[in-house]
Amino acid sequence: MTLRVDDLKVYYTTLAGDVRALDGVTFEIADGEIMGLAGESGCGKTTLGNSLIRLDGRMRHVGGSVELDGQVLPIGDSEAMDRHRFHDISVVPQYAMSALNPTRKIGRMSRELIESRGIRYASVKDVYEMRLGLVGLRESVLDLYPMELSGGMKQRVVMVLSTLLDPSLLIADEITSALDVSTQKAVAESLVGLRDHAFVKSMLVITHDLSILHEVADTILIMYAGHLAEKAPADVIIDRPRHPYTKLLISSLPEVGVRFEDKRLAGIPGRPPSLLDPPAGCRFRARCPLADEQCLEQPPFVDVGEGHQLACWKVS
Amino acid sequence: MHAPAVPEVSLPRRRIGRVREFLYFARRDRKIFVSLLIISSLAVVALVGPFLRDYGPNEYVGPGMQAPSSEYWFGTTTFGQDVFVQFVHGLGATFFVGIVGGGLAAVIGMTVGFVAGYRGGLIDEVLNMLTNVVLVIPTLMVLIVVVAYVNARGLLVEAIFIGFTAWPWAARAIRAQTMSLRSRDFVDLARLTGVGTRRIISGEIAPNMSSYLMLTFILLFGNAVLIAATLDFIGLGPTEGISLGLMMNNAVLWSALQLGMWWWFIPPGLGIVLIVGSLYVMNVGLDQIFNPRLRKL
Amino acid sequence: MGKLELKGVNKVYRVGTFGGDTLHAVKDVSFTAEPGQIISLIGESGSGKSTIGKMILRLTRVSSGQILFDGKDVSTLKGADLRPYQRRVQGVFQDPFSSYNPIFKADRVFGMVKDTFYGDVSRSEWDGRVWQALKDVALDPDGVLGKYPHQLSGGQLQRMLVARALLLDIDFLVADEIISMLDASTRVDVLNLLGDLKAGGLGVLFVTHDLSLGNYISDRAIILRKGRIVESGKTADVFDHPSHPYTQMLLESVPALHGGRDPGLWADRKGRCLFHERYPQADATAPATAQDLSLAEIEPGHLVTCAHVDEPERCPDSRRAA
Amino acid sequence: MRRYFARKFLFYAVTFVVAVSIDWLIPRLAPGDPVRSMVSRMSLQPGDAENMMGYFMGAFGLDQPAPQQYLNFWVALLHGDLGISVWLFPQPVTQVIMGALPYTLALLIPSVLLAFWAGNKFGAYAARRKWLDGAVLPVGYILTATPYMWLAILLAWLLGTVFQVFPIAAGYGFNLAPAPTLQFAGSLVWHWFLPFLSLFLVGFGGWAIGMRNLIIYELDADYSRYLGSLGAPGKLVRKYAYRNALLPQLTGLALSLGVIVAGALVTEVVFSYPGLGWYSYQAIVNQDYFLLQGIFLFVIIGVLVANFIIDIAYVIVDPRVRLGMEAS
Repeated sequence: MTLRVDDLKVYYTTLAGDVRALDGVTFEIADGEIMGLAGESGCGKTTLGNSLIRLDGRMRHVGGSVELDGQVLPIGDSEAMDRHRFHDISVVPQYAMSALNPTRKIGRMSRELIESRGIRYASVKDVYEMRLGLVGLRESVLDLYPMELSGGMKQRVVMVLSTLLDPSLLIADEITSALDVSTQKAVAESLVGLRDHAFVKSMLVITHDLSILHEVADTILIMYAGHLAEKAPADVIIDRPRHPYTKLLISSLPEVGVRFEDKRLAGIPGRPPSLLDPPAGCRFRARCPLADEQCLEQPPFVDVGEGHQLACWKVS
Repeated sequence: MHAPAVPEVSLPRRRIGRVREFLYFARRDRKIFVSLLIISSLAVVALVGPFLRDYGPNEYVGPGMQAPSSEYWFGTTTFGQDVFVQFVHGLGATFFVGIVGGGLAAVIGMTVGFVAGYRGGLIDEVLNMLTNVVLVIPTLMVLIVVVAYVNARGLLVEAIFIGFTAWPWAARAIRAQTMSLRSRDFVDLARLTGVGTRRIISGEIAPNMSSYLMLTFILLFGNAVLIAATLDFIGLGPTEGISLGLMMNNAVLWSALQLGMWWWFIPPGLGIVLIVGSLYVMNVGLDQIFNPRLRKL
Repeated sequence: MGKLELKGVNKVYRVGTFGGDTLHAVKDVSFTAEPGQIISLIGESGSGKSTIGKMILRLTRVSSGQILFDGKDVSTLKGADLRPYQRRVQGVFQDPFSSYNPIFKADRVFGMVKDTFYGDVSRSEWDGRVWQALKDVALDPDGVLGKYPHQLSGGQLQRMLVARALLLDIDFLVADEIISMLDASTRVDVLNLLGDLKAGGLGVLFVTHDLSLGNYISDRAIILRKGRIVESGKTADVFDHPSHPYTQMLLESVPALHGGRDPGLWADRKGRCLFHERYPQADATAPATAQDLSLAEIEPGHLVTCAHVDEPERCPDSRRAA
Repeated sequence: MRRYFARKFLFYAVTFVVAVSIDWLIPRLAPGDPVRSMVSRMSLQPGDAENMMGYFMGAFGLDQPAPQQYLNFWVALLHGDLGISVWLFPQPVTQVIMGALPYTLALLIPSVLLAFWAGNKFGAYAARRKWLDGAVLPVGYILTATPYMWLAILLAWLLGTVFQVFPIAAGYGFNLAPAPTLQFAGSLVWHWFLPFLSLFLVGFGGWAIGMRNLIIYELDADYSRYLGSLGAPGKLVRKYAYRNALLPQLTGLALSLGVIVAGALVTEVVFSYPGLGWYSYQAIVNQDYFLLQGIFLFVIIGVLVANFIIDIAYVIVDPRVRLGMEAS
């Protein structure tokens, strides 16, 4: 079992108090599984991604635990996490296009990074060049400065570099949102390629674009306002969602073929709640058509058969 | 289509976010509090001081080389001038040069910066060239030569000369800030509503930079004071009256150093350091408020 | 009333130090937008779609060509002469939080419109109109008036910009990527709003890089590539029978939720240059050089350019037809 | 690349012409007749006054049309003939300057380079330590807010008068004559130290503060966060951040040369250290405008050349600028 997250809580400290961005999430990612993590802005998906690899300044690990391949990850303690970073767990960040040091040649930066992690660069150089070839980049790219590459190329370099040590879990955070349609497809394919070549054991793909996940992910986890709403195999989530939020979300997405004249789609009224003092119980209550007083109590995230889990009283 | 008269929406002018944040930090961040205290007390000394004694700074009022005493708080010079009165008038001169010189440099810097930043194109290139030329030329040397030739030198003349040479870096900074704001959509929206260039700069861009402009003025004020002190020290200060730089010049000229008359040369330098130093420190405090990235929560 | 026509519009940027070299961002673009119709301008980044939008709104200079509104060329108007045009044509931009000056209240945008265009209208009359315009864009006036931009959601801010345009009683709206920054669940409501306004007679130019949005809302679609129109026509035609290799590539690579587009629909048009089939190279009327490559009408209202528009001579179909 | 250097060289050439033209223009714009007021203010014996009057009329060539005067000025300049010093008559200005230049350079070069290096290292170090950042950094602000001459005065007084450790006047011992002996060299260094220390400290404060802010930005940049996410040790992250933060400091160095030179001049006046500063002070006191303007031109040339060198170095050190040029 690659990743097991148990009731993880991560808050942001701000002037106005704690923003409870991640308020108790429990899920697992099996070996070889690519899990998509989707939700609207502010639902906590990026916080979840960051908390597994590196809590930045204002984030605080409040509760719950994370296990990777049976080992507990000390996510609260940055020094201790260094041992796991890059080796066991790695990331392709949202800002992948500006993640390479602008004043250093890519090869030299990679060498210094790898050797700073106690690995001789010579031992991985051929693998590095071979894998760059796999994503369509010549090894001469290592002699270039980041500025000389296109956005898509820089992203692929980061993908190869981040997975060079065959981590068991790769976190890919919004890596397609800044790309054009044509390059999006190429990056999505190379992402799946990483798992198929067993360069990574499992993957967490974070995005707000459900249609990308449909192509890439085995399973999809939907988050809403710091809580988990529903998790199921990708096609089940897309074609037969059962949680009211997922259903409304999917139905509001105009995908090629649907036209205003024939079928008028509807958005979800209202706005996600502020996570400074989140409402009690189910946080979708205010916008949910099925809500009643039972929803005042937070629904547990339960298994409803063949890998389908959700948190809603109204769905048995 | 006449809808019911809408209640005049007059929420109290509570600019919630920024004011609360400013007060929160001003209280906690002693940098701003302390520096404000220092500057205001020096300003009070500069205003009230001259009235404490009925004689002028250059008058010979007592025995020379007196150490500070109850009668002469800061002692006397070699010739018996009261150092305290010199210091107090010198402070006034320093504030004057800082405000006028710094203010003039700020005005020129803003004009050049806003026009170059907003207009772009040829005007931007010409103004940028001018800015860079003035920036690269050691303007202090130019000032020294210019002021050497002007025999009737007053504080106003010195402040104006400083104002005309100290503006370039401010122009560069404001130009960069204006260019980033110009590309924001609300400027396009204003243009779409037929708002003219001048009104866009004054109504849309400048208010957004109000905190930045204040920081720029604070730094220009400090620079003006330092430049004036250097000019006065090298003998090019105002021909009549006194300034802190001139005091230091006289002290060195009449070997106060060798004679150990510390009360003659310590106060003027200290005055400048306190004013300019607390301005810089306040600038840091304010910068942290307006620029969250530097803020250490 | 409110017919917008672009004729051979070009945009050339001076780039590099001292403007050494030039970037030809928009090449010879011509199309017509009728009132009561939504046209989507679809292209990837760098295709020049936003530049065209900005030229129509006269926020950037038109290098050459004409922009006619009701037959009058507006591409050279300056200063006060633009006012009448601005009363009929307005725009909404991509980033709601960049469209509002953060240190003022959001409803100040209405005040600016009043100051420039409706100085004579009384305060209460104007507030009534604002109230009504907010209702027209499905916003609760009490919920948004008197608030700062950072207190409102992206969706609310974008709708207020549409309300602002309605206050001017406009004929034509340029919507430049107006929903790409919004959350999926609120996007479609803003699209529906455009659809309702179109039904009320408004003309809309919907600029986007997202094909599914373009398909959902627009009556006609224009596909742009590197500053040039490669295909245009009724949205159903363009999306069901894409005739240019670039459009086909886009439709094949866009990830789709429910099974996506069946490429079989346009299998018969794959790998062909329908332009040169319509205009065989030998045909005297065929435009020879890339410059005057216009669009061939392969079906009523469905235009397409040469498959190898960058090097028309190398186009295989043109040789085969000769 | 060549186009960039050519453009930069053109810029500095234009700036130099502008500066020289200002230098030529100033006496002509000054109120009143510069020549008459100059000669009358000089306390000269009658004989010398006529001589000087004639010389000035010749040098300024007031009878000739302005453009002709301007040309003469340039011709004289290019021949290194900056006129005769009034104060040290009949020594030519160029000779006076050549005598003083080594002292000023000996003061400027080590203090600027050392302050730049030490200030940046300290600034980077301070950004990391909370106590250092909070407690010591304000000292940096005080230092950079201190007028150069005042720090010189303080050091002269404390280490010179009170503790008598260092001499506080002249370039070397009065009793010594310039000679290649160890003793003379020792005296040189002994007299050099205080002015150097004063210049160094003020500069040091400025660079430390600048680096502290810049490195905080760089440590927050995307590439630093990415390295952190891959568990790179702090040393590597800080090394990259420091290198990238150093680049804007290099530009800052170029732009602050004018202020630093002026600082050196006033420091020399405090220690009557026989460099260009002291001589320009004497030129002012003795209304020796030729010497003053000569020194002015030398400083301009020096600052412009230094700026040009730093610009070149910047292009070599920062690949983004180099690549930016090749692309356009």
